[in-house]
Amino acid sequence: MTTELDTIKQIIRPYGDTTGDGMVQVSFTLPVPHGPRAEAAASQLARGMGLDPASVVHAKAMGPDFTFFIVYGRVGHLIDYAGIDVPEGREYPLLTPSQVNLAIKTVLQRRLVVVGACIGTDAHTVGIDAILNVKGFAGEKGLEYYREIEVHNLGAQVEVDALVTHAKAVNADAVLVSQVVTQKGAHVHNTKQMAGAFTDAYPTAVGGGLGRPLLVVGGPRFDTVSPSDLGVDRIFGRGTTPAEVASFIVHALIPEWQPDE
Amino acid sequence: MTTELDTIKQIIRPYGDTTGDGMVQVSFTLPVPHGPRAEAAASQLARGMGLDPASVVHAKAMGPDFTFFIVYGRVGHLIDYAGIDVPEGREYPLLTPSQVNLAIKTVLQRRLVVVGACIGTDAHTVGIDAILNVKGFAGEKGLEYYREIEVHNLGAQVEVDALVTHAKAVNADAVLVSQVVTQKGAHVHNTKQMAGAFTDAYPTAVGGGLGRPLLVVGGPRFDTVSPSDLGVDRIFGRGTTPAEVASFIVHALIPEWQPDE
Amino acid sequence: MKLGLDPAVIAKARTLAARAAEPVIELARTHTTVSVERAVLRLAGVTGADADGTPWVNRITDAVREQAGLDHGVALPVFHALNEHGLSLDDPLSLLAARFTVPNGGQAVRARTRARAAVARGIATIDHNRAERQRLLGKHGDPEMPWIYLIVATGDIYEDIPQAQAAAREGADVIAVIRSTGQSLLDYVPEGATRQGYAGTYATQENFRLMRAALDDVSGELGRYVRLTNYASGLCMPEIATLAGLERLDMMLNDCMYGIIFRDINPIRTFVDQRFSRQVHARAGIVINTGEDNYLTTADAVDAAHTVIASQLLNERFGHEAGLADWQLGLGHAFEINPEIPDSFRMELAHAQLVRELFPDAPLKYMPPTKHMTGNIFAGYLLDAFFNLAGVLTGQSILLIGMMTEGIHTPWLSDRDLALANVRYVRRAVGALHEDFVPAPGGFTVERARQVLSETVDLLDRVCDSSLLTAIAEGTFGVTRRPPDRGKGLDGVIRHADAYYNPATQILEEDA
Amino acid sequence: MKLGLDPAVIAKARTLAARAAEPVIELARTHTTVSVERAVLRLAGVTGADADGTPWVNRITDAVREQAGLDHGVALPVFHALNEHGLSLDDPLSLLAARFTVPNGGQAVRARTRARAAVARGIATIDHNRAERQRLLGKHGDPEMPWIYLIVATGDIYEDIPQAQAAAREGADVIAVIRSTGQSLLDYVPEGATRQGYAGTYATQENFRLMRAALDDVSGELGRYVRLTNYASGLCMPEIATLAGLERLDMMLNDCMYGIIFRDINPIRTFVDQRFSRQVHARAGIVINTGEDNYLTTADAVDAAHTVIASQLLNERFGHEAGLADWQLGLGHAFEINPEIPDSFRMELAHAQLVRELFPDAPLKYMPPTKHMTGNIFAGYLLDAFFNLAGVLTGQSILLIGMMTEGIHTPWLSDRDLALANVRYVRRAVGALHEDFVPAPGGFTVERARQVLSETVDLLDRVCDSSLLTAIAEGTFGVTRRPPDRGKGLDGVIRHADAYYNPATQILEEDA
Ligand code: B12
Ligand code: B12
Ligand SMILES: Cc1ncc(COP(=O)(O)O)c(C=O)c1O
Ligand SMILES: Cc1ncc(COP(=O)(O)O)c(C=O)c1O
Repeated sequence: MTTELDTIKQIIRPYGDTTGDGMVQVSFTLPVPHGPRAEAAASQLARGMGLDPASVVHAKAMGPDFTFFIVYGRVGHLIDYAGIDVPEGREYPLLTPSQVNLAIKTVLQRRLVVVGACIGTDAHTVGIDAILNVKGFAGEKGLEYYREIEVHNLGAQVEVDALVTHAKAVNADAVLVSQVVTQKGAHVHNTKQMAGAFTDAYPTAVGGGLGRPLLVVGGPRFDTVSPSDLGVDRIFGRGTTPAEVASFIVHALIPEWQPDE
Repeated sequence: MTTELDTIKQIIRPYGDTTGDGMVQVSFTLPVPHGPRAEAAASQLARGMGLDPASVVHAKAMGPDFTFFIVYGRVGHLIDYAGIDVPEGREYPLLTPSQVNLAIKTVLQRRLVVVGACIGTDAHTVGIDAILNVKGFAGEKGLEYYREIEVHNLGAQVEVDALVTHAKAVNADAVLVSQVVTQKGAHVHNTKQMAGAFTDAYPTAVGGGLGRPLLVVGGPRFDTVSPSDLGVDRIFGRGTTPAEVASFIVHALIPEWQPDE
Repeated sequence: MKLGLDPAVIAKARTLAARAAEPVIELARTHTTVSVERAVLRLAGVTGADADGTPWVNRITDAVREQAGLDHGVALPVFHALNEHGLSLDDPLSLLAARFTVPNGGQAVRARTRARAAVARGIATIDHNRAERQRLLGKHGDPEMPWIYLIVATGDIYEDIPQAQAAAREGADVIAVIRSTGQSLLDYVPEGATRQGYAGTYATQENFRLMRAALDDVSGELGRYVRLTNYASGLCMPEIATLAGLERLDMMLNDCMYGIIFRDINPIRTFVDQRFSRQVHARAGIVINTGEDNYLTTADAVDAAHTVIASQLLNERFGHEAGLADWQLGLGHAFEINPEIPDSFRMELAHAQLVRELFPDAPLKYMPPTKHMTGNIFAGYLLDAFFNLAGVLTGQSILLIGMMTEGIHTPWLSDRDLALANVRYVRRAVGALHEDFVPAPGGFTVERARQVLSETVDLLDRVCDSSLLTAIAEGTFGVTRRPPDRGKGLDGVIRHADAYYNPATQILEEDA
Repeated sequence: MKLGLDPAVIAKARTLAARAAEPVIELARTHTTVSVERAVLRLAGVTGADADGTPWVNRITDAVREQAGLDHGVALPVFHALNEHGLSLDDPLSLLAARFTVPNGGQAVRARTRARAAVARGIATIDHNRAERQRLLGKHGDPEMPWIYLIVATGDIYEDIPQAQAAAREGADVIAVIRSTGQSLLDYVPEGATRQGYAGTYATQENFRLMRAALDDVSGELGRYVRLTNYASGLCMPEIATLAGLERLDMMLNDCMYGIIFRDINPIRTFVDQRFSRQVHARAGIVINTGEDNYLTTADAVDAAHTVIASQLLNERFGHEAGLADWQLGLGHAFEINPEIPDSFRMELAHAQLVRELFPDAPLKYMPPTKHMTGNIFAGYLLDAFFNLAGVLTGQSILLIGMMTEGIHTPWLSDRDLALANVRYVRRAVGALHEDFVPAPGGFTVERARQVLSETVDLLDRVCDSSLLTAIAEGTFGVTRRPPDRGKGLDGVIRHADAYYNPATQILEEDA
């Protein structure tokens, strides 16, 4: 790992066709009629973003009031790559279904209960189903396939209160929530509301698995926020596979357990 | 014009689908292997460019050492649109060929001499030919079609010295130079060299048309520089038409003349 | 006909679809729903909402249900009350103060007559709008197919309007205002102009009016009648269909099963609602768009291709029974095959050509790739181009224009502009290339089409053996299981009493 | 054959092309050029350059020309001098100290024998490389057509190499290293590895060697032989062809008229140089790529379509005469019709299919849109996809992959990656769709192809009536006028004396 780090380039820049050229592409619309003045405005914005030189390679009027621009240019910004504290490798071991089952069996000595849902008005169930349904995702079977996991998939457009009630009723170890619609920040808003509701419902809890269920949220466009922002224990994004999720749950709820190779 | 200005929005922002949302799209390559760390680096760069929130919507490994990213996000930058000192309208009247001929005939009382060339190693003649050849561009006839204009088109890959010599030999009123290849700043480099050569060749000159030929340069990718940067009198870019150029030459060399509607 | 399909097989498929549909049609004939009854009140002229925004039609229908039940319909008790207390529908508050009972004898006759007269006025408005559409089509001109269909979805009707007009100027023939995520499960129709929706804008009578007026303006400007679309779908399907007729919308998303599968709405509720809404659409001269395309977002487009065809045949049957003509059946399908698999485009051509040949007179609605659209906007733009190409080569009627940002956000102004440039290029560049598209006899394309058709027949066979409701319960469509005794809105379904009276269906069926 | 072209018309076109070419071939047989003679010295083993970077082959040829003239060729005087002073070619300095004369009698015989032996060794290396290519094709495997052809152009051979390898890993079958803008007009070939070129990288023997070695590595890694291409074009065409043979390049851009039209190189110089370079290519088993695509960047792709065909027939004739087999004739054409005009894509299909049917055994090089590529990278990506589609539907052999940024800059790593994703999708998705592409008899596609072919015949007819040189002078190709007595490098053309001796042509022609 450290050796790893040493070998990592310290400072990097965008790459067009030559190391260090710093070239990027940008596109945007400005709410002004097309013309030299609009193109000057586009260059001004591009420079504001750090492009220098900035070349407006395309400008197209979209009706009388809007213009679309494509700009290419070089940015001076340096990226402190070595300074990024994202681990190169995995944070927790990726387990096979049988390892997950074994962990639950040996340590919990009962089935692990998972409750899943699309909350709010979101009806995009394909994502959560990909994680939960036996059918699974990308060739991997979903959590329903795990012998030691008991799955309650509440489906789409579930009210937060209904979710909390259900989670309590079945003594959920983990609650899995999906949010796909992000317009007007719907996903963030709904998730925070959900997290809040669980805190209220488990006042004595000190954290995920410690007095309240583990709160896991997922969806394709959560990459602008962190778990702490939302008050959840983990966020999963684009292309998540069921094994990722199962492994995390074990890692979080049964930390003492280690897979013996 | 002033009324114009008053009605212009003062401060504008990029427009995605709602006024003021500030949304833009960015793409670039980073010279690092694909992975969570690379995605974090991409967000860091995007934030550096002012995107906040910045959503990395696409990341693709290009071989072991490079990753391509597409990022969407909101920029805070404001554009002082009213403050941009680019006129809304034209800087000089657009003349018809007969108006141009009339101007030259009445004022100069001789044919106006234009020398054109692609200089340096640039062999892209289509652009300059579009301006000079009778065939013209976008339905407009080129300068050779103007009775009162004498055109010397020297073609491609003309050495700067040869250009100066020729310009002197024929007593050029205007020299039109095309630069299309921009890689490694070739167009800027060649144009400056050309401008320098003319200054040396006409030591007593005080400006374009005042002791030396008017220096006009054109090409699709000059929008990162200003005439003064290059030492020329005018730059023409994408989609220039012959009439634009003819009108400018009259405007610059025969300022006293005004077309009577 | 390029695929040389066997007419006998096609006929068999239609017979099976009719047989599968029959019991469900019987159900629809013998039941009503709260939304059907509210639609009757809307036709009779009830508008507006109370202080909390609950529409008067809901307040009245609920009161009637509570006091007299709905098994005789809402019309009899309401108009009886109006007669008794000398009230009019313009004064819902006083009406609600009255006590509702089911009249009989002469009172019933009077109530029926007055109800019918009131509803007839509503239907007259719908007839007038249909005539007006014809007039405007003549005046502005009717664009030739394929119609370019674009969505707007800012959530704010006042942002939607300029965007819709911009889209029309750039070449859109049809504008769809998609709805806020939650609306389909609301058991009432919101009132007034709305500015805050999630990933869509609420469908309200006022929003309909505003957008239709705005599009009439551009239609004049462009010399081309621009059509407006919305969703007669969800728990208020009958009412929204009615509002569409009253505000001269031109097309409506309206499916016999979509609500069941994708909104977990009770099957019986949906089947009853869709029949009434289609009777209204038939009368209004509205083209419906069915939702088979959605199946391919949850099921695989290759494995489930035949479920799309089976569903189209069912939608056709239910549509015809409700009085829709072929030119009103915008059957839906989609370009959703995984672009990573070999021959994906050739298979899309086979599927699209098959649908075209099965329904030669239907204005087919062809949906662009959505499921396999990622954050790679370049790959997306490319895939949309091939969708456009498939649409043109196979003579689809309504092309819903794909957005390169489908995988990211609801369309931006620039996304739409680029999408239109994409389809404009494809149409212009390709011209009549379909003349040169001649699937090789016995070749891949022809064989694929034949296979899908025979799988369709097998599926419909199985459906007939059990029943359509069972098939739906078993997850036949969109791999989603929906049992008949579950789902939202079941409590809003009421079996007709013998003396059930519905002036709207009466008029619509006698004139049909 | 899908277009049903008339074989008689095709035959007529070929006869006319042969007739038009004949006088020019005669010119080429009876003249030499400084570059041809320098190529002879390179084959004889002269390498390297003096302190100022002037290659020894230039120094020697200039000295010979000055002292003895070149009308007897460079070989006789040089090898005579070597004999006289007991020198070897490894010591050019001492050779230059000697005085050059044209030997005769026994001295001439000895000079000739030694010269031939030396040049034979160079040709043996070329033969060995050809055999080596065959071996590696067997070992790594030969990709099936269409070959994916990609350019790299950073100007720095050490940036080019990783980019070329990355491109190969992403699916490129052929890598072309385009040259620095100025090189074609240099009358010498630079030496060594170069890191500073404008919009391209210098073509040098060392750069050739480095890149071929790098591609051999990836070929092994990928289990697919990756071909390397450069430009045997410009004033040093014969020498670069020779270096290509010596360094096992696989394809070379090499046209009978490109230099004349696009680099203002003297017509006679070009015709003499192209003949020699093609004799070398023939021997080396190199596939040439001709440059007709370029015409469509200065002329309109619709109006000038027939000039492309006419030029291809001329290139074919000159190629055959120089010993090239059909499988070595990568005739060029391009997808350059203005996308704004109606039926542009269908016309492209007609043109591409026409070329395919006229030259069934030639490995056609199909060039992507360039002229109509703007700063709109999305429109560009779309246009490139339709180019890829046309290429696959009409069975083109070598697809030069278009870059969405063609209108902006030389390709970036990501441009190339996206371009490859584009063509991969099209090939995979379309599969054998060409089976379903059957131009309707008498339809638009067929008629357009027929029209272009007949315009070609008319043009070649006119060329025969005057002469090819006159036609070129009148701007027939690429709307650029090039008179035979003008243009660069004319002073490097020398008429043969009766006793002219060129060991290279001697060997190449006797074995041909
Ligand atoms: C399929 C689909 C639908 C289907 C949904 C069917 C169903 N039962 O799910 C239908 C057709 C019904 C539909 C309807 C609508 N949709 Co929709 N739809 C899509 C589409 C095409 C694909 C989504 C999908 O299935 N992806 C595949 C899955 C596997 O990926 P995923 O969801 O990202 O899940 C993965 C990861 O994110 C993660 N994950 C996701 N959730 C969870 C949860 C947990 C706990 C974990 C651990 C991991 C995890 O793991 C999954 C596997 O890797 C997208 C566009 C696109 N290409 O993304 C639009 C899209 C999501 N829809 C959109 C919209 C607006 C709608 C509508 C609101 C439009 C309308 N008004 O009519 C409606 C209403 C839906 C509603 N009420 O929410 C927008 C959302 C815009 C935004 N960013 O806000 C999108 C992006 C399209 C667009 N560009 O406009 N849609
Ligand atoms: C046509 C073309 C060629 C033709 C040129 C034929 C000829 N006789 O001109 C051929 C095939 C020969 C060619 C060769 C090469 N080309 Co070239 N070529 C192009 C292409 C496709 C179109 C250029 C064009 O004709 N545009 C149409 C004209 C009308 O537009 P324009 O030049 O912008 O001119 C307008 C305005 O700019 C303005 N204007 C221009 N000049 C002037 C001058 C004056 C005085 C005024 C007033 C106005 C004015 O008015 C004109 C009309 O509106 C571009 C890609 C593209 N789509 O732009 C590549 C491009 C220019 N070529 C390029 C390259 C690299 C080359 C080569 C070096 C590649 C190689 N190594 O083989 C060679 C060598 C050429 C050389 N030595 O310079 C690159 C340049 C990259 C860069 N930005 O540096 C481009 C951008 C392609 C690419 N993306 O790689 N090319
Ligand atoms: C028939 C039908 N109804 C409705 C919708 C829209 O979904 P919602 O029910 O959320 O309005 C669709 C989506 O495409 C549809 O096809
Ligand atoms: C035959 C031929 N030679 C050469 C070139 C490249 O130009 P240059 O002469 O600048 O190397 C091309 C360009 O496409 C070409 O087609």
